[in-house]
Amino acid sequence: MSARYGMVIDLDRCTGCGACMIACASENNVPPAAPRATWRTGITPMLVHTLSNGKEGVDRREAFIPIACMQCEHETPCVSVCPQQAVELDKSTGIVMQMPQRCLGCRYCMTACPYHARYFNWWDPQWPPGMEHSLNPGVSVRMRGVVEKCNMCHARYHDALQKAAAAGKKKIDLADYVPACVEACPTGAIAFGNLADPNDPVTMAAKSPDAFRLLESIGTEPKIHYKTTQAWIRALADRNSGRPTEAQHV
Amino acid sequence: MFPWTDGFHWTPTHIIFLSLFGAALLAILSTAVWGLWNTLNAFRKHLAAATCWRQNFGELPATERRCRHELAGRVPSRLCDHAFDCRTCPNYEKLAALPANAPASLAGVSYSDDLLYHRGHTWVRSDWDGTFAVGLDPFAQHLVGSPDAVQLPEICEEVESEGVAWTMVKNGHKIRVRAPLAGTVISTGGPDRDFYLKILPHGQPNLRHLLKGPEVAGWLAAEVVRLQMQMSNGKTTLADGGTLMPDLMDNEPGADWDAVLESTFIDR
Amino acid sequence: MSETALIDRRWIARDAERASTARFLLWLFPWVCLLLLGIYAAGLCFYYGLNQTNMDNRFAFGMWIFLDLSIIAMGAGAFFTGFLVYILKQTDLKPVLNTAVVVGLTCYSGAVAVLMVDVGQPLRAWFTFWYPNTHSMLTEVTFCISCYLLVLILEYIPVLVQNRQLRRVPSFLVFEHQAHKLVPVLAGVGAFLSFFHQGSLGGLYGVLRGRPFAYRQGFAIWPSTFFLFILSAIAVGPSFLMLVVAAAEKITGQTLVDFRVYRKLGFISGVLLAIYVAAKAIDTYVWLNVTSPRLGFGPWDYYSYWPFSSTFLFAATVPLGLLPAILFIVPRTARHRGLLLLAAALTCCGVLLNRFVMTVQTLALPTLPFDPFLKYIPSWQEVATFGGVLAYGVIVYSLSYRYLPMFEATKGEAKNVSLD
Amino acid sequence: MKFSRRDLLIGTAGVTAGIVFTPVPWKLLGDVSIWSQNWSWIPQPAHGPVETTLSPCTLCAAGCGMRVRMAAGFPVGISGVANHPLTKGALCTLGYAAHQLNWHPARLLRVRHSGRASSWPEAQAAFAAACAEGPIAVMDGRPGRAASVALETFAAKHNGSYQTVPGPETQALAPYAAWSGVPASTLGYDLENARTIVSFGAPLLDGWGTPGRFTRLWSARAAGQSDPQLRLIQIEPVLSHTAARAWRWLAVREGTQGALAAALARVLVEEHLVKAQGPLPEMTLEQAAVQAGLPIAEIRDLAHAMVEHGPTVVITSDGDPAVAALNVLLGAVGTPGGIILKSKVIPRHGAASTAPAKFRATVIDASVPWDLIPPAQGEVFRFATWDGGDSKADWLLPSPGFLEELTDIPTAPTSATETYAIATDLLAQPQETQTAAQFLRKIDASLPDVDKSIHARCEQIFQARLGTIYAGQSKPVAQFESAAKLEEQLRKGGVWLSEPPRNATLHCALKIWPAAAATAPAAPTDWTSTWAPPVLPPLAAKLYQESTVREAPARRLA
Repeated sequence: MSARYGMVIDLDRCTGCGACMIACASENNVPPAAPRATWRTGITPMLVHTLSNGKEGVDRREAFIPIACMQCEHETPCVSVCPQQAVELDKSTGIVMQMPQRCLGCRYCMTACPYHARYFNWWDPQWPPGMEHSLNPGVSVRMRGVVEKCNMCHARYHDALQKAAAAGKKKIDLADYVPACVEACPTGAIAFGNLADPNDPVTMAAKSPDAFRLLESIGTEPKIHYKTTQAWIRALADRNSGRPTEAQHV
Repeated sequence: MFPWTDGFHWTPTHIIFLSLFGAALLAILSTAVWGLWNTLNAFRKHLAAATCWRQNFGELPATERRCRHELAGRVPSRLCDHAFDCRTCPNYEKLAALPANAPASLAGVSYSDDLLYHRGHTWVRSDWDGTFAVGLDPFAQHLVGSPDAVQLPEICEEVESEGVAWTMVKNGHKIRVRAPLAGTVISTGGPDRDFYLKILPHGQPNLRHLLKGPEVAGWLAAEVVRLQMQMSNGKTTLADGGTLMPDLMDNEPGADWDAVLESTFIDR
Repeated sequence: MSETALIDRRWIARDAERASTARFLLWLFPWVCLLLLGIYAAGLCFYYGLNQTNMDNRFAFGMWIFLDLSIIAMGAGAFFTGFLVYILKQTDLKPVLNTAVVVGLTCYSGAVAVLMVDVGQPLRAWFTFWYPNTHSMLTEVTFCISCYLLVLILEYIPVLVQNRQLRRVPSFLVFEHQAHKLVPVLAGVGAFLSFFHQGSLGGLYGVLRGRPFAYRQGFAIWPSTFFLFILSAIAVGPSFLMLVVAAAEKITGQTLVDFRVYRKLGFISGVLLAIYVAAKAIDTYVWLNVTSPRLGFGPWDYYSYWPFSSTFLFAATVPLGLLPAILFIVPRTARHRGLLLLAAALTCCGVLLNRFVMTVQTLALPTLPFDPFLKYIPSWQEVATFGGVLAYGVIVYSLSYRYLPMFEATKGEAKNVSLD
Repeated sequence: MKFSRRDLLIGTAGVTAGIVFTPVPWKLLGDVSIWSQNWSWIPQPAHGPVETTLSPCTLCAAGCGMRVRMAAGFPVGISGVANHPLTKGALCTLGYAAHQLNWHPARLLRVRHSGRASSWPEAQAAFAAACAEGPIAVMDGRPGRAASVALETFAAKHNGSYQTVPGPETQALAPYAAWSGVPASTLGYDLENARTIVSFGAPLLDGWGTPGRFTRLWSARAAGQSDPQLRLIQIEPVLSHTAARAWRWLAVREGTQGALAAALARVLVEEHLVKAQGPLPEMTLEQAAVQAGLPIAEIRDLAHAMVEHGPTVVITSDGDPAVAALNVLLGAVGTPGGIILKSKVIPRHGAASTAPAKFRATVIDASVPWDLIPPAQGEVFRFATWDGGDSKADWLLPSPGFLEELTDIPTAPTSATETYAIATDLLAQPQETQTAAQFLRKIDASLPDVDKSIHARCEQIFQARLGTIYAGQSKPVAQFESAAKLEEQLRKGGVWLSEPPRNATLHCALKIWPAAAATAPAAPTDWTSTWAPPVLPPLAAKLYQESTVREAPARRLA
């Protein structure tokens, strides 16, 4: 049986520290920001947004929401629009895979993604001299002009598969496959598991009444779930319309 | 979509998509190939010159498409709609039977009743041995005078009716002379001889399309008028006394010779 | 006359009235400068990458896609006039056919050129033909645009070889003769491809489930925008053609086509525009009340961001839709050349606005509940690249007008000669 | 045969058409796109087996446990050690990119003298001359290390002064040290037993102390619950990340934390919420409330909340005694869940050396924060791994970078227990670099060697037979057969945790309510305040440049 890897992110535990973003970038050889890069041109396969209740002063409440590729299961918006099959939904893992070597950089998938979880390499990837020694050997560097996104640390999945194969097993041990952001989160806010396994704690957490998904009404069946007990966060998340918000993009 | 892609399998979408675009592409390519093939074929079957001539004829202004019978004064006004190919004209017999009324003045350009004239200013002479001599008519000779260079076809080369018979260069202008009839070149002359080419046609040629008698007079008269018009555009006059000056190209280098030569040799 | 002018004259049809060489060069000069600037800007984008633009991850499509969609709609006159003349036998439109072909060719080839700059890895653009994804509207667009460009080139060659010097080459002339026989086939294939192409450009945004502002339900695999784009394109095509001819007449100071041709083009535009406005109204109604709420988006919120208020919706429907349609159809107004041209201009603006809304507004609007409304101003490189395409269009048309028989009127009276 | 222009044209056309039917254009098309996938200016990661090593982090005093993935001799990834007793698998945010720091463009790899390139021999000569001429001051930013022993010994031997530069967390404990008479380094917070934590601006969830220790604790006991086991009350003028996630956030006016503390003290004492009877601040509740910009009801409410769910501990971001006194009032000093005394297995050398008024030269160790402005008088020899910019030192001396130096990690400032760990030099020390200790040993070869000091410390732990070594699995010190075995475990990335001292009492008594420290250093407010190096890893730009989750750091190099 194929797996469906997914996450449940506890927004009550997210402190917005950004460790997931740094760990993700480090694991996946994401280049540091180009000098002119901004929050709109950067590459952050894992991205923490600030949420607010819209009030100012002492009544203000803030929370943080990590956004990565939601690995949409149904009518995956990016898969169906890619003109040259550079994006596909891996049937055995449920992960939406991006093949940078086949991507022509048309960015149609980016306009299709309602979660803005896809990033374009606007610049040549560059590190300070010598820093290429610190690159993760398991992941190749993407070139300028292609789109990239979270692939749930596929190199780690690959390693886990190899380990399982070496041990003569067909299925991987989930303990061997932990994406970098999950591993890095200092509060353990991100839980990673196999949503196809009904006994997986993540599957159960995803079914709790506190759990929800972003833009669920669009019907793409994202595999990243969130949960919160705080009413204002839930109310904000359930508001799928594009009403004006005071989201902090200062 | 294609079998070389990972995880490939056929679906109805593939089949519809491929057949639609395959059909479209096939239609486009076959159109292009068909066009090219027909073009090649036209050359192979010696139809190219005729096709070109017809194309060019379509572009001629009305003044240069006057029917020979109008020129001969048989009818008041008539435009040719058969590309000067009277052999296929259904009205030829009927019109040719009418009495001619050719103009008298020819501005010193002489013509012979024994020769047949082509609208591209060549004459054709039927020789005793079944060949036809082709030469430049006096009007053209007045214009060109002695050419700087002449490039004649090789012996045994085929020329096509309305195709290029020979080319001349005069004062930097390249002049392509249309062949009045089709056949094999068996002898070449030149400006110094009384003919340029001797052509052996395939079988008995039909030369009905060539002008003769009063038609030639009318035609040449019209040509002189045309020439006069074109020259006066360039603020030059022909020699007074009504006689065409010899060696016009040398004597009037400032005229729009491109236009004159194009009209004269119907080579647009 | 100088030597250059003499040589130039040799390439112009003998009895055509054309501006002097100097005047023509003077006219071309600014356009050539603009073209060179555009090439420089595009070169920057190739060399340094798309960071030269002001596009970003959120505005992944920018001005280029908006204007590509627009000029391809404008270029629809090419296939549609061909379709009218050769398939529907509306032969009185023949005088503008060559103009339509040139306009179509420049619009399509210009759009392809901009697309090549727009993609991050143009060297891999051909992967679409090798690993095509049949479910993608962009695959459809790519296939249609490249096939149709072939058609346009094939349609343009016969016009090209009618040049005074080129026609001296016998094989060209013979090929032209042969090609003429095939133009109806090309017109048919071109119409099919182009209908599909305009449609799939509409589908491009209509299928975006993740962008509820653009998402539309539809028929089979095609969202309603597929059909609306076809309709609006064939409505604006004749209008744009009319404007181009009018501009050519104004610039050259000659009467190039009969006014009846204008009226006919206007009438076609008007009828199609009326149908389009009606269809668009129904589509908008269904979208506002069914499609968008079903995706969880309150439709009127889309219009709560300045400057994208509902006046945009109104403007696209009434002054830029219904009004020109009426001006085109009602005989009293259609008699006036000025009103006709005004209607044509309004139609073009309406389609521009529609393409703008579909591309730019879609991306500016938030989707996630905490998204901000985004602004985007194109960089000079983007503007210059597009300016280059515009200049390319003007230059190609000017050259074509000068050296090729663009209007039958310029060919003299030799019209009804039977060639065979 | 003659070639006309026409032949040439036809030939060209033919060749062009013909080429289409050869493999050349198609091969070229493929090659060009393959080239676009292998551009030579795109760096390619090294290939080779990946090995995983454990090591404590040496970037700050917290000494978090790291799992370092090494490939081709270089660290290529850093993650936490899941079963680490202190950090519980977490690191600070920027620590995940620490392995890139050695290649930071601001890395110092050349001796600089007054801004110009110089050399080690010149620096050596200059320093030797200075030693001969007068007393030397040595500044240490992370006292208690094996290297500190050498620094301290040198200062003592050369009639100099050994000065330590405490970090903000150590400074925050200074008032208690002053009141109780024990060194601040032996004090710690017993967070695990606290049930209410009142933080006066301390970035508890943002890298404070040993980051993983508190974030894991908070996550397990406090996150998102309306009535959590552990109540985190954040008192801070702005809605920081910690404030945003706290159980309660009180927006106090900037710089009036002392006033709020005074107001709280008044409520606590006057309403008999605490056993202590005094001393009371001079300020009245009303005055304090006006100063702090808070309604009295809210202050009263807060005071009640502070005590209703004890034990309660107050944590300050700086060493303001006016706020620290609240802990004394609450009885949170020397009691579980409050500020407690740690064991002292590894002794510290006496820090009190007689300090002459003037120094001929000052040696600043690389552990001293770059923010410290060196003394204006005398010649300054500053060791640093990165150039934080705007250097005020005469000599800038390159130090070994991350994981390039053998060092030990003594107890972290906020830790509740004494700990010890050893970071080995996983990477070869660059030849261009020297540590301060190495530098000083060239002047005075008799200084204790770091390696030997570490041996000695392991021996001390072994002899004390206290605590447990955690390295994969835990093993009590008492079960080790030799100090060498123990050291081996520590050198492999293990960590020693001591036990709370038996019969140790900590007692603070206040006679008068302390005034706010006049020269209290400004509380760190920036999110980078807990990050020790003067530079950020380049990837940090993800947080403030390529996203908006953080603001751009004001004072550091990116």
